[in-house]
Amino acid sequence: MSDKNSSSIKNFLNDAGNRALIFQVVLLAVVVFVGYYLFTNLQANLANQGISTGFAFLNQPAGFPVLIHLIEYTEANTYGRAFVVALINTVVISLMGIALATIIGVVMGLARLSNNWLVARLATVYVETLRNIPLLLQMFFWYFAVLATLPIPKNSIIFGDFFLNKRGIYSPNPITQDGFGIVIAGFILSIIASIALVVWAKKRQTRTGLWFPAYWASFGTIIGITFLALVVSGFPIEFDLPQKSRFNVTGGMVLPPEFVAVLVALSTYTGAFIAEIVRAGILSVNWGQTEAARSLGLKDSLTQRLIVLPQALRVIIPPLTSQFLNLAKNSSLGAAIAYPELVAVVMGTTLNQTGQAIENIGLCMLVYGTLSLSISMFMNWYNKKMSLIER
Amino acid sequence: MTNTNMARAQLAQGEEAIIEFNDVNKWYGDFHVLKNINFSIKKGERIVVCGPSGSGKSTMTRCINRLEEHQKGTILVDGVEMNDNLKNIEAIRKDVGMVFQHFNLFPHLSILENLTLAPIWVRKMPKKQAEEMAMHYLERVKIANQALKYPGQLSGGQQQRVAIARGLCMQPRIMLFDEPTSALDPEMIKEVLDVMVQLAEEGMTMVCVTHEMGFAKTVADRVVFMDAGEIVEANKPNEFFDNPQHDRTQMFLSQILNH
Amino acid sequence: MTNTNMARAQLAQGEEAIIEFNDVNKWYGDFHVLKNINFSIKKGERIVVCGPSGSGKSTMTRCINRLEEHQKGTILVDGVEMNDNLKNIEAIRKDVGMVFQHFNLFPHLSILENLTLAPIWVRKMPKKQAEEMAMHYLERVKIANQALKYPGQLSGGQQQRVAIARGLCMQPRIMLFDEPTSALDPEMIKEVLDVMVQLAEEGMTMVCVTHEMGFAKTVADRVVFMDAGEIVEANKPNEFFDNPQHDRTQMFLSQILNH
Amino acid sequence: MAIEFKPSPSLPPPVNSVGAVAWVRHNLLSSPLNVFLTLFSFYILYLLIPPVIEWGIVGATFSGASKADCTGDGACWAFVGVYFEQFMYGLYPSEETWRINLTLILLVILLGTYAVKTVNKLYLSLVILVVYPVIAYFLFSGGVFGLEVVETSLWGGLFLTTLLGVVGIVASFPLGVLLALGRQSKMPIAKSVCIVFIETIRAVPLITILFMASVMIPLFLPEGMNFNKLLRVLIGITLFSAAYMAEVIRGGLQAIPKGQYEAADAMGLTYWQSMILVILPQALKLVIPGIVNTFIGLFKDTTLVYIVGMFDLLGRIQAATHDANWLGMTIEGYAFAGFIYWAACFGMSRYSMRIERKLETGHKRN
Amino acid sequence: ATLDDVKAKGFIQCGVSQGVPGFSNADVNGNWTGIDVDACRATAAAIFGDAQAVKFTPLSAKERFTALQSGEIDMLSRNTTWTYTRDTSLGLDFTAVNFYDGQGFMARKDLGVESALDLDGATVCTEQGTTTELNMADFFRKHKMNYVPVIVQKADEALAAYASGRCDVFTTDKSGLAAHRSKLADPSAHVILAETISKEPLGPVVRHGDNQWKDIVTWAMFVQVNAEEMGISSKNVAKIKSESNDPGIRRLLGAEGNMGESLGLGADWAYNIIAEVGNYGEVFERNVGPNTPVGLPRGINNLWTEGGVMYAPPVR
Ligand SMILES: Nc1ncnc2c1ncn2[C@@H]1O[C@H](COP(=O)(O)OP(=O)(O)OP(=O)(O)O)[C@@H](O)[C@H]1O
Ligand SMILES: Nc1ncnc2c1ncn2[C@@H]1O[C@H](COP(=O)(O)OP(=O)(O)OP(=O)(O)O)[C@@H](O)[C@H]1O
Ligand SMILES: [Mg+2]
Ligand SMILES: [Mg+2]
Repeated sequence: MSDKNSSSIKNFLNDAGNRALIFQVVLLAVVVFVGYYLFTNLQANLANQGISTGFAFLNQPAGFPVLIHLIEYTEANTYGRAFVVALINTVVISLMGIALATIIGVVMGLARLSNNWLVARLATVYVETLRNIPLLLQMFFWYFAVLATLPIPKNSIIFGDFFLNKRGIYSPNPITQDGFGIVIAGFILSIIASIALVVWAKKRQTRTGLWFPAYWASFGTIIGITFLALVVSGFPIEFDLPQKSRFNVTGGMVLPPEFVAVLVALSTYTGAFIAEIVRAGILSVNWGQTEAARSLGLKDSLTQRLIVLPQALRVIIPPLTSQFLNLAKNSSLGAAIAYPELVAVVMGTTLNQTGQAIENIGLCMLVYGTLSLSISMFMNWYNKKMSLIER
Repeated sequence: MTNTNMARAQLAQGEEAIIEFNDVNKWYGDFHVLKNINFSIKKGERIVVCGPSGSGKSTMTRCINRLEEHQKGTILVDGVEMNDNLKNIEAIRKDVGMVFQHFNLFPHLSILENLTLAPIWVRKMPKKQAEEMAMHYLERVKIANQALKYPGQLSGGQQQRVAIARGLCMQPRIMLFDEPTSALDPEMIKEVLDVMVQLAEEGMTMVCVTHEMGFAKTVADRVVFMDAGEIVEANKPNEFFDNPQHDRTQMFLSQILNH
Repeated sequence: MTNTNMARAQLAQGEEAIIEFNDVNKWYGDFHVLKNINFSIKKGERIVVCGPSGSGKSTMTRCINRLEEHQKGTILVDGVEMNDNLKNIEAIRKDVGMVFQHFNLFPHLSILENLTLAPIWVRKMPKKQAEEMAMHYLERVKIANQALKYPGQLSGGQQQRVAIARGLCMQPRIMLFDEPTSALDPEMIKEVLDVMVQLAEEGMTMVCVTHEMGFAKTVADRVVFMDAGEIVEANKPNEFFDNPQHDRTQMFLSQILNH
Repeated sequence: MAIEFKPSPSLPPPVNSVGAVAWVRHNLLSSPLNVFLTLFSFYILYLLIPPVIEWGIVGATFSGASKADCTGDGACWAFVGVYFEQFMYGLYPSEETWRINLTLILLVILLGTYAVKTVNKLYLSLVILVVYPVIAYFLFSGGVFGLEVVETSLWGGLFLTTLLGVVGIVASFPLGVLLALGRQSKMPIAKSVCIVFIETIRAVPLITILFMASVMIPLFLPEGMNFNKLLRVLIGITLFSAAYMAEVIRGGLQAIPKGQYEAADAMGLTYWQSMILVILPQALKLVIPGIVNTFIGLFKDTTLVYIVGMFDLLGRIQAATHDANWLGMTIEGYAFAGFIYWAACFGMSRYSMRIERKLETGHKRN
Repeated sequence: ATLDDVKAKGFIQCGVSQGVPGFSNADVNGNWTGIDVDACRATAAAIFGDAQAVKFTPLSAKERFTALQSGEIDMLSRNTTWTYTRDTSLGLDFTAVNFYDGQGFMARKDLGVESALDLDGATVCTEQGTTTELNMADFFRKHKMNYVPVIVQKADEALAAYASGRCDVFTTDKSGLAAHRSKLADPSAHVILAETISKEPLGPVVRHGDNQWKDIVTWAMFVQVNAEEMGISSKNVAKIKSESNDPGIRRLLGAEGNMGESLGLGADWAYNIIAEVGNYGEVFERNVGPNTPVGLPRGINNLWTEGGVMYAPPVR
């Protein structure tokens, strides 16, 4: 519908749509201008001072070591590879932290609701203490407290081929030999078998009404068949055993204390937040639901599993997502206790050697942005799935 | 005759009692909510419980399937004593269906799943058979066509009927109703009462807390009137309405019938 | 005579039309919610709108003060066309009071503040004067003594009366009521209708969506019946009730009067 | 003929259902699992509590002027005693610290006047939000009324921590409101700008933002143009918490029923009038707990400024542990820092719970 | 230009470390001292005739270069090693060397290590973002030795990790090793190994492209070395200025001509440096010399005439 007097500017300005349009155009112009202004200044400043730009440095040798690398890495590798190593470290600690924090959070959240007074109180103390102390301090605590209580390598605590000392937990490192293919085949077979088992169990329930502990059974199947394959192929694995050497334990696989401390700090800290979310979620499920389930004769464990938790999840998931994001971002504090994650390697060492702040910080932000986005996309998908079932 | 004596008299008459309250007392903290309840219900009997708000009607009903614990006296359901023994409680709960005032349907499950949940998990019934049975009861309450919807998509009256069907799916020997119509509008009340009347006519043991006096008059074998945690009066409906023994009952009836 | 023609006939009669719908069409997405509405309301007229749920009554009413936008046709209120022009909309909203079904009182403001908000900020009235006027209208609806309470502290009927007073405080020339009594219990319905009848008697232009047929009979100049986004019939109350032209209207009336 | 009904007297519950015995039975020993959990909990308490008490209280030294005064059996709190002033005020000249104290007292007095019924709350809020910060600024930095100038680089300790936290939250608040409104708006460009801003900021760690603020901003400005580092860090923190605040406030806005918007529209209020008079007061009230949570998070996060070379409480404590006379006091220092942060955050979270409870009744009343 | 900015501000903004005793460290009252601090003070004395006209920005190793690049600070004097890459690609210029250092190792005595070449398989703690990290890597690679690097964000936490037994050795510049050792609970239980595995010429840094400013910072340092060589100290500088007949000395102290002009400074720029800050020997003795807690021998940092490598171009 056009206004008959739209020729007059006043009318034009009074039109709601036009006003919004003008405002938005101005806003866009401001944003673009500010962006352009900053960018040109940056270019001028960088050129003035002869600071190198671009990502060419990623192909140059890094020259520094990285303590924890899940892919092959030596000082002779490039900055690019160091970046990937750090990226993997960040992703690994984030995902493991998320898994562990979720477990801790759920356990503590349930503990806070326990009808054992003492347990509930202890869980409250746990939550209130860890939530209210800066994470950095907690990282220091875990790192230095872990180190303080462990023995020096000479006096390692030894369980068979496992060593525990200030340098970490050492375990045998499996190295595959010829014939390992059989084991892999056996493993795949066992997975197929266990899927079949689950399907069969479901069918049988539909026919006879009897439940079969299919998940435990398939777990057993997988272990059993794989083990059988191992025996048949004559154990085609050799273990690189850790051994005491002059300073350290060498060989084997090692879990360094930095990793343990960061993981523990991140997951206990975030776990405290998750505990509160879980508690609120469970409390949000009407008590009537529990009563109804009970009066149908469901056991308390089944009541929780079939009735309360599925409903609580709806309330839990959105804030849980934020906590996951926080955990991923907080992993950047690992730099303070020698965990070589992204901030340590890229914003720390690489930036210091190349002096290219813009590129390095840009890389970091990009990674964190992508990681956050992936986590929230996954959680949104999961959330949608849960709410679809409901309605 | 004190109330207690009178109630006991009822007990003496009962043969084949399926529910027995013996000197049951219950406290919430310091608050004495059930006082010396002595009462027994015969197999197939239909009991309507009424009384002012807060008199302990819900509490008494919920003691029957031990949603509440009592602290003194004994409750026997089908000859089994209700105590801390989990096995007993589970066994009894299988035999006792309950319909709540607020339905308490499981919102995350479809109507059919709401109904088959207990038969499959508790009675270990084959899924197929459970579903057939569920459809049977849904037809009984005339909403078989809604089986695949979710509770949030049904009207109040429909939901309440699902709740009744859910209770029936356990094929219980006793049904407990706690004010099953008070959250509904008049039209829906009628729907639900119709279903209950039908059930009653089939001879199921029923305990029903309600203030629908029409229902009480039509189907109840006995009407129990409670106040302040005690059973004040329990009698056949016509006796109860026409000739209440206690002044308390009279007062209550005058209020409720004038409404 | 088709509905459209008939409604147009009404338009032809009107002199001094204060609200005019010309071929108004509105869609929600793909859903055609108002279809070719042609209708005009004279100054001082009192219109009751009724019709089945979802027929577009609220939508039509809300188009009058442009809480909803229409996509085709023109709506003239007091000679001003309702379009994107903000000045026009603001001007019209000053002249049109609205009372919502759910009251929509501002819970964080006291009753008095609820009433004076618009006069002070929109009409730029001195606070003192606004308060005097507010008290005047509160007296009109007989709750002047509640002026300093908060909405949450009033009963439903009282809240609805505050909502009416709030609408009046703008001293509007037109009042819109969207099912002002449907959230209330019978006792409160009476309170609110009494107030509305009084207002009607003072000659304010009123558009009222309601199913209170008693009210329609007593005060309406015309009754409009809508279905599926169309005006099916619009007529004087006695004609409308005693001699409905359309079979759709007849069916609807039979339902509503039997209830 | 009717029998009179006298309710039987209420009896006290049986002993085994109330009192200590029942409490223990019910709360600690109600099932085998519970018995196990109880014993396990006692064991954990046994492991934790005695050593902490032994170290922190029994064996600790509370006063002294040097490390030699500490017995070494437990914590050496004398260290905290000697450095207390630095921990509180940083390097702020000690003869000038009265200025910080005065500012604080002034705030307490101003907040106290909220309780006085006759005071106009609106004007008081204006004074606190507009006049007070100006006064505080001049008191802190000096340079007027003969007050000695105190460089911001000397500001530190708990004072700096609090300053960062308070300014961050107060300044981020209006920005958060704008962002939240923008994100809710129907204008596509405005909306996308807000979303991009909020989501970008929320996706990156605070450290990177602080790093940008503390050392990189000048690269983006024309040569020679620069401003105070503290100010830049404050801007970084403000932008960071504004993004979080915006999401909290958006939650509140979404919780307001549509009818409120419509009623405001129907009365002829303009967009800003209806926001300020009707919607925001309700929305903000709803999200006070969320706002307090953001504040707690921010307060803890300010520890990160130590990574960019500012000496907040934690930074000062770390610096103090470098003192050649007090080497080896790291644990005491960190324990002290932990305690201060814990006390502040715990206090805030309790306070927010109280507000929550108070509002709950308020909500029902309204 | 930086000089104009600095003159306009009235002080120099100088980036220093967050606390390395003897190099730059703030005491309880916030007064900064140390060799690196004195480099800034000398520059200030040259420009303003006031060694106090400096403001200090404590920086971590990570931020230091970015802070200088961005103009956050006017000069960086933070025991920073002069290396090829840093000089050429960071947009920075090194000026002069105020301390010749070299990287070394510290190990627990009971480990029985005598030489750095015994360290095969050792775990090594160090601070992140420094040349130390790289030298360490080069050293172990060169000698084909294995090692485990524990690289901590800040020196203090690195030392704490070493102290708690996480590492066998701690590595950093030798000047720092002594200071760090003194922080340990039982300093005598640790040895500093004899080897020096790298060259670490430390000195002030300025932004690339402002040659006048670079000259000022450079020559402020050279003046101090020349003064020591000529036997001029803060104690006798006034006397020498009025009494000396040596034309070289007279030119330097501004008693004759105006040497400062070409730097954009006053005639008494060098005089002020020596009077307020002292000659290089004084600076060394005052901050890190054998009589200070840091207790470093003069060693390689002695004048070339005394067997060291301190050699400054002549002022003429
Ligand atoms: N969990 C509880 N703790 C303490 N008191 C309770 C609890 N549950 C119920 N009560 C009290 O016990 C009394 C009886 O409650 P009950 O629900 O049995 O009453 P009712 O007869 O069902 O009333 P209504 O008709 O209102 O449902 C009431 O006074 C109630 O306040
Ligand atoms: N925002 C919307 N988006 C899409 N469809 C809508 C929207 N609002 C209303 N509708 C649909 O438009 C139709 C008319 O709605 P309206 O509220 O005007 O009906 P009504 O006559 O007032 O009904 P009732 O008596 O139930 O209030 C309904 O079918 C409704 O589902
Ligand atoms: Mg009840
Ligand atoms: Mg409507």
